[in-house]
Parts: sequence; C-alpha cells; structure tokens
Amino acid sequence: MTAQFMQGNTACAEGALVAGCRFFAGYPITPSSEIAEILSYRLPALGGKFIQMEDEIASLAAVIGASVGGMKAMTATSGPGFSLMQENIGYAAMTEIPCVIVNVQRTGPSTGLPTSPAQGDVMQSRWGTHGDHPIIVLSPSSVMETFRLTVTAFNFSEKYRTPVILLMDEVVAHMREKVDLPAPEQVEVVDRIQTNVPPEWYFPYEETASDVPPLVSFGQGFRYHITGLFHDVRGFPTERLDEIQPWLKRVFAKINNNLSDILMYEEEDTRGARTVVLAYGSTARSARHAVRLARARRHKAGFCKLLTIWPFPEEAVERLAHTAKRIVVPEMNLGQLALEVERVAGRHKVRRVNRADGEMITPQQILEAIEG
Amino acid sequence: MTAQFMQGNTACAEGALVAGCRFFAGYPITPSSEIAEILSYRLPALGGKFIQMEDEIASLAAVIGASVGGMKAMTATSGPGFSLMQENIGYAAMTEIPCVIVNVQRTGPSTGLPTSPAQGDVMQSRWGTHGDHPIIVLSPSSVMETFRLTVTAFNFSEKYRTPVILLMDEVVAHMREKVDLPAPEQVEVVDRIQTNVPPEWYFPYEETASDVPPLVSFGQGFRYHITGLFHDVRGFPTERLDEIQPWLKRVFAKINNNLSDILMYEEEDTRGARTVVLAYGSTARSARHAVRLARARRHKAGFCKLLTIWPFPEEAVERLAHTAKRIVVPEMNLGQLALEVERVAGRHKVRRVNRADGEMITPQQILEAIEG
Amino acid sequence: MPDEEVALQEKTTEKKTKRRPRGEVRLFGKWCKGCGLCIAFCPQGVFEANGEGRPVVAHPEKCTACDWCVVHCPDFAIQVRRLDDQEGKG
Amino acid sequence: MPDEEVALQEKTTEKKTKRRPRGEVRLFGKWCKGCGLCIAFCPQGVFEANGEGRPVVAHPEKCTACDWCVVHCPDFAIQVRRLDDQEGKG
Amino acid sequence: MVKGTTKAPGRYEIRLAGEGGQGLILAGVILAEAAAIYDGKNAAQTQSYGPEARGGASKSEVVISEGEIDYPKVIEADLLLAMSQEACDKYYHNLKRDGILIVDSVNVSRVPTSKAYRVPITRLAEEATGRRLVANVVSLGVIVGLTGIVSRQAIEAAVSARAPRGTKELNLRALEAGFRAAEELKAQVTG
Amino acid sequence: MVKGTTKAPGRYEIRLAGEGGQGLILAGVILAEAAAIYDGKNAAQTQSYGPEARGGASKSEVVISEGEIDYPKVIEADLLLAMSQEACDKYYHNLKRDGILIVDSVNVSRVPTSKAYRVPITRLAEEATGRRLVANVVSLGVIVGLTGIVSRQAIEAAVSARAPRGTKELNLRALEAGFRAAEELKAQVTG
Amino acid sequence: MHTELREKHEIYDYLRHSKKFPVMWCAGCGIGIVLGAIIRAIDRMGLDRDRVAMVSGIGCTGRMPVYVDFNTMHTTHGRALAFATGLKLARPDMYVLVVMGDGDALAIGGNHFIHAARRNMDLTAIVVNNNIYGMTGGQYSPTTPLHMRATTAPYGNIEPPFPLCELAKAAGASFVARSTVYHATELDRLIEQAIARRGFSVVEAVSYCHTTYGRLNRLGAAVDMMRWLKENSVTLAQAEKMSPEERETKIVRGILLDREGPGYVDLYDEIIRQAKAAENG
Amino acid sequence: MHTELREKHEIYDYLRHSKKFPVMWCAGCGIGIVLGAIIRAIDRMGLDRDRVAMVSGIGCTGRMPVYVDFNTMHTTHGRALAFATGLKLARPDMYVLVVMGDGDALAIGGNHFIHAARRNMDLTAIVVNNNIYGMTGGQYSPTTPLHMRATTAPYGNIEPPFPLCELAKAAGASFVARSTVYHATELDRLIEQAIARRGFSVVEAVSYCHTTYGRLNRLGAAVDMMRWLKENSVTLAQAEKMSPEERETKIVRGILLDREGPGYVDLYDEIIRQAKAAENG
Ligand SMILES: Cc1ncc(C[n+]2csc(CCOP(=O)(O)OP(=O)(O)O)c2C)c(N)n1
Ligand SMILES: Cc1ncc(C[n+]2csc(CCOP(=O)(O)OP(=O)(O)O)c2C)c(N)n1
Ligand code: SF4
Ligand code: SF4
Ligand code: SF4
Ligand code: SF4
Ligand code: SF4
Ligand code: SF4
Ligand SMILES: [Mg+2]
Ligand SMILES: [Mg+2]
Repeated sequence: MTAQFMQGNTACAEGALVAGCRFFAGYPITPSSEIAEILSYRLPALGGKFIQMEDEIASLAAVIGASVGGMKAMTATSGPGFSLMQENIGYAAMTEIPCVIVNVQRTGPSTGLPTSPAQGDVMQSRWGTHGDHPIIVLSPSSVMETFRLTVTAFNFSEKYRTPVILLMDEVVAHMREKVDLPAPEQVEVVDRIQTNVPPEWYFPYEETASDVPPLVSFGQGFRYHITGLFHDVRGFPTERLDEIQPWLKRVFAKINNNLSDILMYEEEDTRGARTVVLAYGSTARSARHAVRLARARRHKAGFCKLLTIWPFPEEAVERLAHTAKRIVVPEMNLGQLALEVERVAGRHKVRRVNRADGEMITPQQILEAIEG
Repeated sequence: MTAQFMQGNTACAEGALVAGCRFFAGYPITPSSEIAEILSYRLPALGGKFIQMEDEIASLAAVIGASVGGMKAMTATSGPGFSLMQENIGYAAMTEIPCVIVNVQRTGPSTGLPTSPAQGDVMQSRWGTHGDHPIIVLSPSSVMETFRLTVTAFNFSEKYRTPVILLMDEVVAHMREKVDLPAPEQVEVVDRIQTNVPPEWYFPYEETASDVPPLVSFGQGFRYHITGLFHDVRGFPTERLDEIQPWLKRVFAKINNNLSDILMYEEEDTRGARTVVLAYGSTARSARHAVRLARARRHKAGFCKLLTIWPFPEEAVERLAHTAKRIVVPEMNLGQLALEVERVAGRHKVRRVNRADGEMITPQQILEAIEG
Repeated sequence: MPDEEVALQEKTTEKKTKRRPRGEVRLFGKWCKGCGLCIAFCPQGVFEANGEGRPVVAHPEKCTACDWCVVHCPDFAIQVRRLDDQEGKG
Repeated sequence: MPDEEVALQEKTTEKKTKRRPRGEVRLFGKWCKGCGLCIAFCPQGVFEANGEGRPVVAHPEKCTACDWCVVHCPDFAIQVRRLDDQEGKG
Repeated sequence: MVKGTTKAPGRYEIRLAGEGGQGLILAGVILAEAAAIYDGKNAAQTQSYGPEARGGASKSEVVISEGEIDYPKVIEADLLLAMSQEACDKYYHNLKRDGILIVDSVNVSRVPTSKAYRVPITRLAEEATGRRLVANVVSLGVIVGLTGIVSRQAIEAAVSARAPRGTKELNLRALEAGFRAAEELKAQVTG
Repeated sequence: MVKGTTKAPGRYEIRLAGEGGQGLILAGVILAEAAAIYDGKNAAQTQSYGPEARGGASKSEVVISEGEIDYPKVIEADLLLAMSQEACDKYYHNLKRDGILIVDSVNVSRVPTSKAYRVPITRLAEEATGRRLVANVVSLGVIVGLTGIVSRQAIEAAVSARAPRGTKELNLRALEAGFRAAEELKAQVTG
Repeated sequence: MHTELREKHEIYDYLRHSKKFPVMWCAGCGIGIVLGAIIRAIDRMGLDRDRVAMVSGIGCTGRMPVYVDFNTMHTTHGRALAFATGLKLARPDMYVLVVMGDGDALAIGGNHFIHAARRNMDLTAIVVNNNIYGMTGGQYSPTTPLHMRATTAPYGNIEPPFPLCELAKAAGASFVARSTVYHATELDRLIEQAIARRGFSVVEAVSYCHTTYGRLNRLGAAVDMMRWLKENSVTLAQAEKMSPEERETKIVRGILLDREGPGYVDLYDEIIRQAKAAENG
Repeated sequence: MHTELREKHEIYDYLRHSKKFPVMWCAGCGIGIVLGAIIRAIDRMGLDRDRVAMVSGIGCTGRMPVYVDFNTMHTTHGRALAFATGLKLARPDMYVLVVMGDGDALAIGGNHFIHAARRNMDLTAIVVNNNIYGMTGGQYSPTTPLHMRATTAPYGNIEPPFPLCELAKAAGASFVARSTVYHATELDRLIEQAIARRGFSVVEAVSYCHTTYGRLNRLGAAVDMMRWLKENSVTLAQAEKMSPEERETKIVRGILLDREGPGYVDLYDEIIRQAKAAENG
C-alpha cells in the first residue's frame, strides 16, 4: 500500500478490519462517531455486519452476543457511553468473551467538553465496573499506532479471552497523519483458541496450561452455558469456594503470567537519564517533543511511552525509578496513572503535570517540569 | 428511644429520614432492596415521596431532579445498578447537585454472587464515571455506624454540594445488631446553603469563600440554568479556559480544603504499634477482632478504621506508616484501597490480605498477616 | 371452561365411554416439591396428598393419560405412559 | 392548503379589501443567519435576498402584519409592528 | 450447659442451618433479640442464603457476648442446629470439639456423632400446634432449654414480639414444646 | 518566504481560523496532504470546533516538517489565516514575531498589524467561480503562493484529489485566483 | 395426539443432566411449565438443538436457560434482547429464543424490547409475566395491576401496568400472542408459531408468583393462582363477544398479531449483496 | 387576534439576555421555531415563569433550555424525562416541560419515554422530530424513514421507524398531538393544551435537519424542507377522508389522543393522605 493521509478514527476502523473484526454495534458519540460511520460502510462488503443500537448498553451487549456467535466484534464510544457500558464490561470479563471497546476520550466529567481531548478515563478503564476483574487497556499516540494497537487489541482479546479497551483521545482520533498501512497479509492476526475435544469433553472454563480455555462459538454443537454469575468449569452457576477461587486465580493468572506479551512500552534515552518523562496517548507526543528540547538544552532527560497502560507496567517503571532521580508524568487529567507511578516509584520521585480543561499539555509545560 | 435490634439496611433508611431525606427513587436489587422497601412505606407519612423507576439510570436521574426541586434525595443499589449509575454520578458532580447514593456491595464482577458480601467497588466508587471529578465515599462497619454515616452522607452532600456515596457491604446491610438510635432532634442535620441575594445577583456556580456556592431550588424565582457541560458561574455552557479552570479548581478545593471535616477514621492502640491493621466496612470488624487477639498474644498491633475512604486520608496513613513497621490492609477484594495505602506508605510496608470469593475475611487470616 | 385445555379434557372424558385410554403414572419423589398442582387439577383425581401435602398416586387406575399433570408439573416430576399405546416411551 | 396556517393567511388577504392591516417590519441583522425562510414564505413577498442571500426588507409597504415571518424566523430576528394597532408594542 | 464456651470467653456462637422456608433466619433474629434487647447482652445476627427465592440452603448465625462483638460470624460454633441432612454434613466439622449439635431427627438421619441431641423438631411442632411452620420456634425452645444462653423470659418476650398478629399463643406453645423436649434430654443425659 | 521559520527549524506551523462552514478544516487537510503525500514531507493536521453543528468558531492547524512531528499543534504560528474578525482577534497574539498574517478583508476589518496581507478572499472566490464556498481553496492559493511551503504541483494535486465529483475545474480556478493574489501581494512588497 | 404424547417424554432429553435438579424455582412456580412448553415446541418442530440458543436476563425466569441442553446464555438484567441481537446477526442460521421476566423485559429492558420489535429483529421473545419482581422478593413491576400490593407498594400500586402485547404491536413486532401457564399446551403451540415466524415475535406467558405477589395480596398458593388463570382467561373469539368492560377484566389468549414481512436479518443480507456488488462493480 | 399579535413581541421577554445570541442552531433549523411556539404557549397561558421548568437531554434540541428564562436543566442524553420525574415529584406546583430530540426521546431515552407515559407522569414532553441525530452529524435515528440515508446508513436505512405518537398512546399517555414547524401557530396551541392536561402529554413537533439529513438525502435547504412539511402534512380531518395508503405518506396533524384521568402526582398525593391517616389513626 502507498502512503495515505488519514485520521486516527479511520486507522482504528481499518485496523479492526485487518484484525478480522466482522461485527460492530455502536451508538454515535463525538469524537468517536467516524469509526462507526466508516464501518457501517465497509463491513457489509466484507460480509460483516454493522448495527446501530438504541444505546451504548445495548451496543456492548450486541458485541458480546456476536462474539459468542463467533464474530470478532467491537464497539466505539466516548466517556458518557463508556460509563454506560460498565456493567457489560464486567459481564465480558466474567464470561471471558473476547471483545474490543474503543473509548475516544473527550473532556469530562459528564457532558463536559464534547469536542475537546482528555485522558480522564484512565482509572475508569481499569475500575469502572463493579467487582474484581482483570482487563487490558491500550493507548495509542499516533494514527499509525492506532492502527497497530487496534489489531493488537483484537489479538489480545482473542488470545486471552478478555475484553480489551482501546483508550484513544480526541487528538489522536481526529488528527490526520501520513501512514503506510501494511498489507493485510503482513499483519499478524490471532484467532481464539479452538478445541479439538468432542462436545462432551469440552469445558468452556476449564483450567488449562495457558490459563485460557478454548472458546467454541455457539452453534457448533457444544451447547454450553454462559452466565455472569460465578460459574464452574462448565459454565454453570456455583457458590462453591473450591470452584470460585480457582476461577479468580485463573483469570488473573492468564493476564499476569503473560505480562511480557501484554506490556508494551517504548523507551528513548532513558539509560542514564536523571529525569524520565513517562507518558501515553497524545500527551506522549508533547512529552517526546519536550524531552528532545530538554536534551538539546543538555538536560539528561529520557522518554518512556506506555502503549499498555493496564495492567500497569510495574517492573518497567520500577526499573526507571531505580536509575532516574525524577519521573515526570504528564496527563490530560488531574493525576490518574500518576497514582500508579507514585505507588511503584515512590511519591517523592514523581512530578505530575496535569490539565483537564480541554487543551493538550504543551511541551512547554513538560519542559518546565523537567527543568524545575 | 430505647434500644432496637435492627438490620443495617433499616438503619440506613432510618438515618436517611432523620437526615431529612424526603425523596427516594430506586430499582430493586439484592442486597439493598430493604432500604427501598422501608422507605416506600415510611416516606409518604412524612410527606415524602418514593418512586420505583424503570432502572438505576432513571433512579439516580430522578434523585438529582428531586434534589434540584429542593428535596433531600437518595437512591440505593448494588454493583450492577451502581455500574449503571455512573454516568449520572458524573452529572451530579459536574452540576454540584447534592444526592446520596447507597451501594450495598455484593460479590462481583457482573452478577457474581448476588447474596454474598464483598468490597469490590471501592475503586469504582472513586473512579467509576468518566472524567476528573471530586467525590466523597463513606463506609460503615456496623448497624449503628450505618445510621450515623447515612446522616453524615446527607450532611456532606448538602454542605459541599456533591454526590456522596455510602459504600456498604452485604454483611453490614443484613447484619442485625442492637442500636440505640438518638432522638431526631439530637442529630445534627445540615441543610444546603441558601442565598440572601436577589435573583439577579445569584450565580449558582460562583466562587465563594467556602468554595461552595449557595444552591437555590427550582421554583423559587431564581430561574438559572444547570448543565453537564462545563459552565460559567451562571451555569451557562462555556469553552473558555478562564471559566473552566476556576471551576475545576473550586470543585476540588471545596473537598480538599475541608479534609479535616470530611476525613473520618478511628484509631486504637496505634501509638507505638509495630503493625497497624487498616480496614473499613465489615472487614474492620474482623480486623479489630484480630488486633485484639494479637495484642492478647503480646504483639504490638494497632487498629485503624476508615469511615471516609474517599478522599483517601493520606496524612493519617502517612503518619501511621511513619511509626509502624508494617501496615496490614485486609479487604474483601483483590487489593483496591491497598493501592492507595501503598502509594502513601510505600509498597514495602504494606501487607495485603484479600479475598473476593463471597466470604468475609476471618480474624484468623488477619492474625496470620500480623504475625507472619 | 370452554377453552382449548378444557376441550382437551372433555374430549378425553368423552372417549372414556368408547375406548377409554389408560395411563401409568410415575412420580419422581426427588424432583417433586409438593406444590399440589397435580393433586388439585388432575381431572380424574388420581393423586392424593400424603400427610406432608405431597402427592401420592392414590388412584392409578383412574388415569386417562390426559397428560395434564405431565405438562403442568413445574418440576418435570411426573411421567405418564399410555398403556394402550405400545409405542409409548417413558 | 386548507390548514390552519393557510386559513390565517387567507383571512389576512381577504381583509386587504376591507381595511388592509399593515405592518412595519424590523430585521435584526445580528441575529439573522440568512436562512431564507422569510424570503421564501412571506406571503406578500416583502423580503428579497441581497448579494449574500440575506434578507432585506425590499417591499415594506406590502406587509400585512400576518406574522408568518415573526413566528417562523428560527432566530427571532424579525419583529413586525402593526401600524393600524395603536396598542401594538414592538 | 454453657461451659462449652470456655475457649472463647464471653462469646457464644450459634449456627442455625437448614433450608430456605424453614424460618431459620427469623429464629436467629428472635434468639439474638432475646439476648440483646431482653437480656441486655450484645448480640449480632447474620445469615447466608442462596440466590434462590425459596428452597436451597439457608444459614443463620448468632453471636452472643457480654462484651463487644467485632467479627459477627461464627468462628467455631458452640452450638449447631441442623434442620437438614445437607446442613448437618456441611457444618458439623466447624462445631467446637465439645460444642452442642442439635438435629431435627425428622429431616436428619445420618448424624456424625453419638453426642448429638436428636429431636423430632418438625414433628413436635406439628403435634404441639398442628403447624410444621413453627418448627423454628420449637428449636428455639430446645436451644434455650439446653443451653440457657438467654433467659426464658427473654426468649418468650422475643417470640411474642415477633409473632404475627393472632399467632402469639400458638408460637408460645411451640416454644414450650421445645423447652419440654430439652428438659427430657437433659434428664436423659444427667439421668 | 519560509525564512520566518528559523526559530523552529524544519517545523512550519499554520493556523487557519474562522467560522464553522467556511471549510477551514478541509483546507487544512488539503494543505497537509499536499505536504505529506505529494511533497513527501511530514505533516499533521488537527482541528478544534465547537459543539455547534454549524456556525461557531472553527480552527484547523497544520504542522509541516522535514523531520518527525511530535507535538501536533501550533506552538507559535508561522502563518495565521484569519477568515473572521473573531479569529483574528483571538489568535493574532500567538503569531510568531515575524510570522505571516493573512486576513480575508471581506470579513476582517480591524487588523492588528500593518504588515498583514489583506486579501478579499471571499470576493475572489465569488469572482473567480461564482461561489463563495470555495473561499477556502482560494486561501490555499494565497498561502502557498506567498510561502511556498508546499509545491504548486502538490497543492494542485491535493485540491484535485479532494474536489467533489465535477468540481475539480472550479476548485482549481479558485486555487489559481489565490495564487494570482499572492503574486500581486509579493509584487507590492518587493516593488 | 398420539405422536404428541410420545414426544412429551422427550423433555428429559432436553434437560441438562449435568445440572442439579430439581429446578431452583419455588414449589408450584409456573416458570417450569413455560420451560416445558418451550421444549415441546422445539421438539415438535424438530429443530436441531445445536442451532437453538436460549438467552435470558436476570430474574427467576432468567434462570431458565441453565436447565436446557441448548446453547444458553444468562446475561445482564434487561439486556437479553440486545445480546441476542448480536448473536442472531453473527449466526443467522440459529433460532434465538429470549426468555425474560416482566421486569427484565419491560422495566429495565423496556427499551431493548421496543427496539427489537421496531427493527423486526429475528428473535423469539418469551416473556413470563408474573406481574412482579420475583427474584428480588416481590417489588412491583411494570405489569403489576393497579391497587395491588408489593413490597415497594405497601399502599397499593398506583402505576398503570403496560399492555405488553399492545406495546409490542405498536413498536413493530411481527407476531404477538398470549396464553397462560394453565393453558400449557396452547402455550407450546403459540411458541411454535412464534419461532416459525420471521422477524420479531413475542409470546406473553402469563404466570404467577405465589411466593411474593400471591402472599402479599392474599391470593393463596400456586393452586389458587393457577385456578384464577383458568377462570379468568378467555380466547380471542370469546373476548370478541364480550363488552369492553367485561373484556378488561380477562386475560385474552391467542394470536393477537401475525404479519408477514422481511425481518432485519433478511434486509441486512440485501445490504451485504448491495455492498459487495458495489465493491466488485 | 389582536392580543395575540401583541403578545408575540413578548418573546424577547422570555429570552435570556445574558445568553449569547443568535442561537447555536444552523441557519434555518426548525428547533428555534419550536422554541418560539413553546414561549407563545406559556405566555398565552399566563404561567408564572418561576413555576415553569424546562428540562432537556443532549442533542441540538437539548440546547433549547439555555436560551429561555425559566428554571432550566440540560441533563444527560436520553434521561431528561427521568430527571423531570424527580423534579415534578419534588415540586408538584411546577409546570415541567421536557424537550427532546427524536434520538434523545426514542433511542437511548425510549424506556423513560414509555415509562413516563405508563405512569401518566405529569409532564409535558415535546419531541422535536428531525428524523436524525443532528448534533452528532447525521446518524440514523429511530424515526429515520426506511431507505433514507444517514452517515451510519450509507446503503439506506433498513430499520422501520417508530410511530412515536402510536407508541405514546400504547404506553399510556394522556394527551398526544402532532404538528410541524411550518404550522408554528398550530404547534403553540397544541403545546398549550398539552401543558394544561394532567398526566403525561406528548407533542411531536415535526422538524427537519437540512444540514445532515437534508444534505445526505439531497432534500435541499431549510426552505425546501419547510416547503415539504407544508405540502406533505394534513389535518386529522383531512386524513380521515384519505385512503390508508394515501394517509401513510402524510404527516397527520392534530390531537391524536386526549383522555381525562388522574396523573401520577394526584395518585401519590392520595397515598400520602392514606399514609398520614394510618400514622395518626
Ligand atoms: C442492573 C440490575 N438491577 C437490578 C437487579 C436485581 N434484579 C434481579 S432480577 C430483578 C427483577 C426480577 O423480576 P422479573 O424480571 O419480572 O423476573 P422474575 O424474577 O419475576 O421472573 C431485579 C430487579 C440486577 N440483577 N441487575
Ligand atoms: C450517553 C451518550 N451517548 C451518546 C451521546 C452523543 N449524542 C449527543 S446528541 C445525540 C443524538 C442527537 O439526536 P437527537 O436526540 O435526535 O437530537 P437532535 O440533535 O437531532 O436535535 C447523541 C447520540 C451522548 N451525548 N451521550
Ligand atoms: S405438580 Fe409436580 S411438583 Fe407439584 S406436587 Fe405434583 S408432582 Fe410434585
Ligand atoms: S395424565 Fe395426569 S392429570 Fe391426566 S388423568 Fe392421568 S394422572 Fe391425572
Ligand atoms: S427567517 Fe430569520 S434568520 Fe432566516 S433569513 Fe429571515 S430573518 Fe434571517
Ligand atoms: S408579517 Fe412578515 S410574513 Fe407577514 S406579510 Fe409582513 S413581512 Fe410578510
Ligand atoms: S419467587 Fe415467584 S417467580 Fe420466583 S421462583 Fe418463586 S414463585 Fe417463581
Ligand atoms: S445539525 Fe440539524 S438539527 Fe442540529 S442545528 Fe443544524 S439543522 Fe438543526
Ligand atoms: Mg416477574
Ligand atoms: Mg433528531
């Protein structure tokens, strides 16, 4: 493919298609609506299906239903819709049904500033639904990265049987950049694990070596049960501790034992850096800009960009904290991922740079934090 | 009043009535339904109103609407319903409309174990809605405390014009204990600040010395505007930084400048303690039990119970961490408030005791952590 | 009682005079919760309540295999085999 | 066009022959967005579009104070004062 | 009879277990109320129940103490009332070594220890009142009769206060039947 | 003409500001596309717009650079196109000291500096094509003509590619009108 | 009738033997009867059970799927139709049955109900209407009759109930029918027709909850409520002969609406054809 | 008519002078016309504006309240009726008007809409139906006609639209009426009657969105769409003379339902009396 000039939202839609997404259900909301619009046009030609549901709750429900039917499925929304999806996000986690939820962050709380960027849903993406559950959250900082992380989101979702949240922000979503999309056949696409046992031997929630049991779609002769209640290996409701405890252990293990696969971050000049700027999403662009300016001014500054924000890359941050004197954490919110950085790195090492007023953090602001 | 033997849910309903609650809208869900049932019976006789709405979203909406109309108002739910309420919690925070939301925690995620206790919504109660916003969360550990904290929840809500979440758990909600309820006239009840300026001079979001502007109910001749968009001092939508930034500053200040009023915790034997057990909700009962056992075995153990869990009592925990060698944090979840304790106290000092399988944490488990 | 269900019963009753079908009633005690529906509604009064209110097949010979009890037992605790029907499973 | 709106207009037209009401049209340029509704629908053709498509009161004398434009301007940019009605505010 | 509680001084733990619909939660409430309101002690009552609207396992726990009660659940039961076989099987292991086991011999056939008190509680209820429904109140008579954990006046007052309109007499008869059974058992043991 | 960019070498920042409906976002996209696709540079285009479906302030920003573009927004504009008085007032202060200000003299009467290029862009659009709608394309001609920030072939190709079916000629005429205006202005300045 | 009787015993074939029986419902609860009716309908139609899915929300009724050997899914409260919509679109070859309580379908789930009807989504919705929230202990529901008591209506209910079937019709359903658990074999025939119909079909299975609603309103035990259903319901034909006032007090049974027309799935297939043609053309 | 004309100028009295004008809507958008109609209705009724509340959800229509000098509240998308329900119960003396777009009222808000109707909650719902999600740029809504294009229906819409008024009737509303923004003075009279009626009343104000829907479907500018409304709508009386097929293609204007009966507020007051009596008795 030749170079194209496209928006983050377009790249997200294209990434989804390349990853094998064949179902999209959504409810329009700025600044995510383009994803739905593009897919409403593109999916049918690929034999896929698009449906605009009556609200966001129904959208995620339909996505999970389609995934149970064997289609890779996705929805896209922004803060208010993401808040409404929380109950069903928990359902997907509990039932271990793969699905991808795109949240293009705008400024909140509430209706806030519907057309302005923010990173205010970082903690929500981890903790928005009730009860303890694992989840994976990825955050792109460029149009090309949006394409790639959308593919990765689907891959993780299928591989680990977990909902994956692609946490974009309005800047990345609406920014246009040149991208060179790879040919579909050059993209690694992961499909869910199938089983090779006969139906009688199939347990949709059994413990396996990988901690991820195979997932057979409905309609293939396996006739099992899915429920949001705690369940045994067959999927039937249980209240037995000896069935609940292994489930809890397994679903966390399937994520925690694969951190080397799941955690993605990029470092630049962190070795020997006195100050490391740790950022994600569009703020990482300001951060990198600032670090380059700082280095030009002979500051020993390094840059680390998180692509995976949940699970939080504890070890990497611990390592950075070990060598650096200070970690600057700029976020378009009033300090969210910084809480984790503080926890891991120690509060005294962290300098937060925050704003949640609808404007991007400028390189200038970060530079001041590096220098100050 | 003479001693009564009652359930936590009853104490919550009674507390609400004493605090002046005259409106309840809710949607039934175990283990919170008794609160609605009692109030459906009790409110009309007091001239108040009860309505069962079509879902939890509508319930909180109606509560906020009634509060705008001048009635102290409350809803009660559990995890799944609480997840659904998230969008409107953000609305209440953004519009600074007082309301009390009771979440009687059951075991999640998803439908989980509907009749079993948990403390799995601790992070959600802080971060469940999108965007940055302040909030107050209280957590009682006994029937009497439920009564008192319900009153406090209303008082804080009215005083600070903020949604307040009363985070109960199934144990406290359904446990019956002897209580000696104070006579209504002996209970301190706070009403929202009224204005004494004429309508033309009234700005519902103006900056005041206390950071809490007076709130006049609809229908009293003040005819102002309320919106979930960022707004100026009159309540009209704005995108101006010089109006958004002061709003953000003020709404956080109204909480952060009043921490000495808002933060409630109780300490026992913490002075000189090597190990402090820090707990909240029904787990605090196991914790106190364990600490007493430990002290009987000559361990230098102390006990600290948090009644306010958000905002997190940073200073108190910092102080405890300063003197104690170890802080044990038992929670009926897989480690939620412990994240904050680790952030403030340092990770190495914290020992977590967790379970999220529907059973209470036993004194034995905590004792092992104290001794181990 | 002019509805379809009742029509069914009437037909059964009517048949009695011709070649009255007969049924063999089996009751799964383990699944039965003793709700009493079969006792109250069996058109032939086949069931009676024991001391605990649970059904016993008191008058097996009266059964016309009308299947009311089979279709209405909420616990799937009753099977009726048509005695005049060699193909009948169950 | 037998609906209420049109009936209103017809009544107005009819009156013309007797004592034709007259109106003074005022246009708030600042609020007008130039949507053209008044131009297209004024039954008397009072408005005309300028080069930018915005309305100008081209034929003020034709106005019958029927109020169509007042009621339909989505931007509240038109006021019409009845000239034959001393009490009319405006 | 309360001597079994020495290991946890001042704290007496009772577990009432059986099936939904047997009224065990109410029994726990009445017992705890007798202790807390009418005897002036401290008491905490908790319960666990399945998602099932009716039927399924049901469990009610009462902790009675002179002092404050922190942990409100049974740690090691001083007394277990088992109204179903399942309950007996499930909870017996958690009974204190010298704790008291009372089983409703109508519903429980396999009893894990010979030291159990086998009482045909459901039958006693029916015999005394004609209604099996009040088996829970009979069991209270048995428990209090055997242990004296609350005073007789207290339990009578508590039962009376909770009895639905017009059923006070009936319930007190059921209670009395329980007390009588307890007396007989005590006589057997001592005798 | 690109000499104004010395302060931030390799990075040229353009802000197109006016009202919703003036097509400034599209203009930004075309300009950025000309740079990125047809001239092989790097470019990032961002925008901001009110909640209003139409009307209200609108702003489109283009950063063009030989190197990588991190921060994608304007830090200090090298060029400001103001298509409304409000935009001119609001963004002028953020123009680089020797940055270029182009105003549509049809809509902007108060110009904060005498060094501004006043071009009757909307009128030029109407004159050249009969349609005010293509003012945004005229403005591209002016910008590229004055700065050379992208090549003429590139902007022509980008405009052609984005022109709705059947409007390519018209749009190229508009672009040409912009170029002509730029030539005249340059002649004035040098002359 | 002979073959029918034979089939009846097949019910056990459809129950999941790995699941603990008896079912979790209260003694005498009508939900089990509806389950039996559904199984009979499917058995009679001879559907391949691998191609049958049963989706439910939360409530006593919501517990139905766990007992039957289909592809079963117990979702979140009120959302079953939305989950089922996704499943159906992904697997148009499957028969997707959605079982819901009155609260599940019409309180929290009311919007999904009317939208599935509007879209004419190819699903079979079976609503077990017991006029109450059974699972949570007897709070009033959108179908609780006026003046009746519920734990949250201690003074009697003042909210007029939804006419479930009228609502389904107004919203756009293709097939709407009603019967009661007393009329269990009528019920299974209606369910059969509902499954056969393309588009959105609704069967209201009128049941009762003696445990909560019955107790609170002193309506007696299951037997009494069952008798009430028997005595207070009429067929459509009978209803037509009644005065409106008289009809008001009766449960009208039968097919209330049955209209042909493409369902959503067919229409979307048309879009796929169109899009593919455009792609290739 | 004289007094009426006089009053028209009072509109400016009701606009908030502290708010930036002109209104935020696109040039020619009908929402402003509906706002004018509401103001005229309230003015004619002589309501004390301190006792008037206007509640909205999110959407272009949702921006209406900010411009008028009542007690105004712009809530979350789809939930306006639920907020309004709480407000009305707390302040039964107030007139609570709820203005919503078609998406707001019937997509995400559909459940609150039918439940407010069912409860006969004393609110006046005014739905500005432009057959599209205007605010978010032209995605199809539950009232988009079949086959029409929207940004999310690039191949034409295959979801049959809701018959808004029929749905309101089936759900239990007390008063249901429809008119168009072309018939602006008819609209204000209908709104007046709706406000006067106890219980839940609905006015569908048929409008258009030339910016999104009009553009995507090549229906021309505001003037063209306004003309379409003029030419394609009929009064109830006219409609009755038409064949069903002909009627189908028309927008029928007028009062479609008007029934007496106590609203929720009155019924609840009765409960309060009852409970207080029990307390004292
Ligand atoms: C979001 C959410 N809210 C509330 C509940 C609690 N809840 C469970 S079932 C139910 C209603 C049950 O009533 P219905 O749907 O009529 O089913 P039934 O039990 O009567 O069959 C409710 C309110 C829940 N599980 N989830
Ligand atoms: C929970 C939520 N979902 C989605 C949106 C985005 N959104 C804003 S307005 C709107 C629909 C607007 O359509 P309509 O209600 O018909 O109003 P109109 O703009 O046409 O007047 C949507 C989907 C939102 N604000 N909140
Ligand atoms: S109907 Fe079934 S459950 Fe009920 S009593 Fe008869 S056999 Fe038992
Ligand atoms: S089949 Fe059942 S109901 Fe019918 S006669 Fe026999 S026992 Fe009675
Ligand atoms: S109707 Fe109003 S806004 Fe439209 S052109 Fe006329 S005056 Fe201007
Ligand atoms: S009032 Fe307006 S519409 Fe009527 S004639 Fe005068 S200008 Fe024309
Ligand atoms: S509570 Fe009611 S609906 Fe639920 S199982 Fe019991 S009788 Fe049936
Ligand atoms: S987008 Fe449509 S509905 Fe919204 S203001 Fe413009 S014309 Fe009106
Ligand atoms: Mg029900
Ligand atoms: Mg609309």
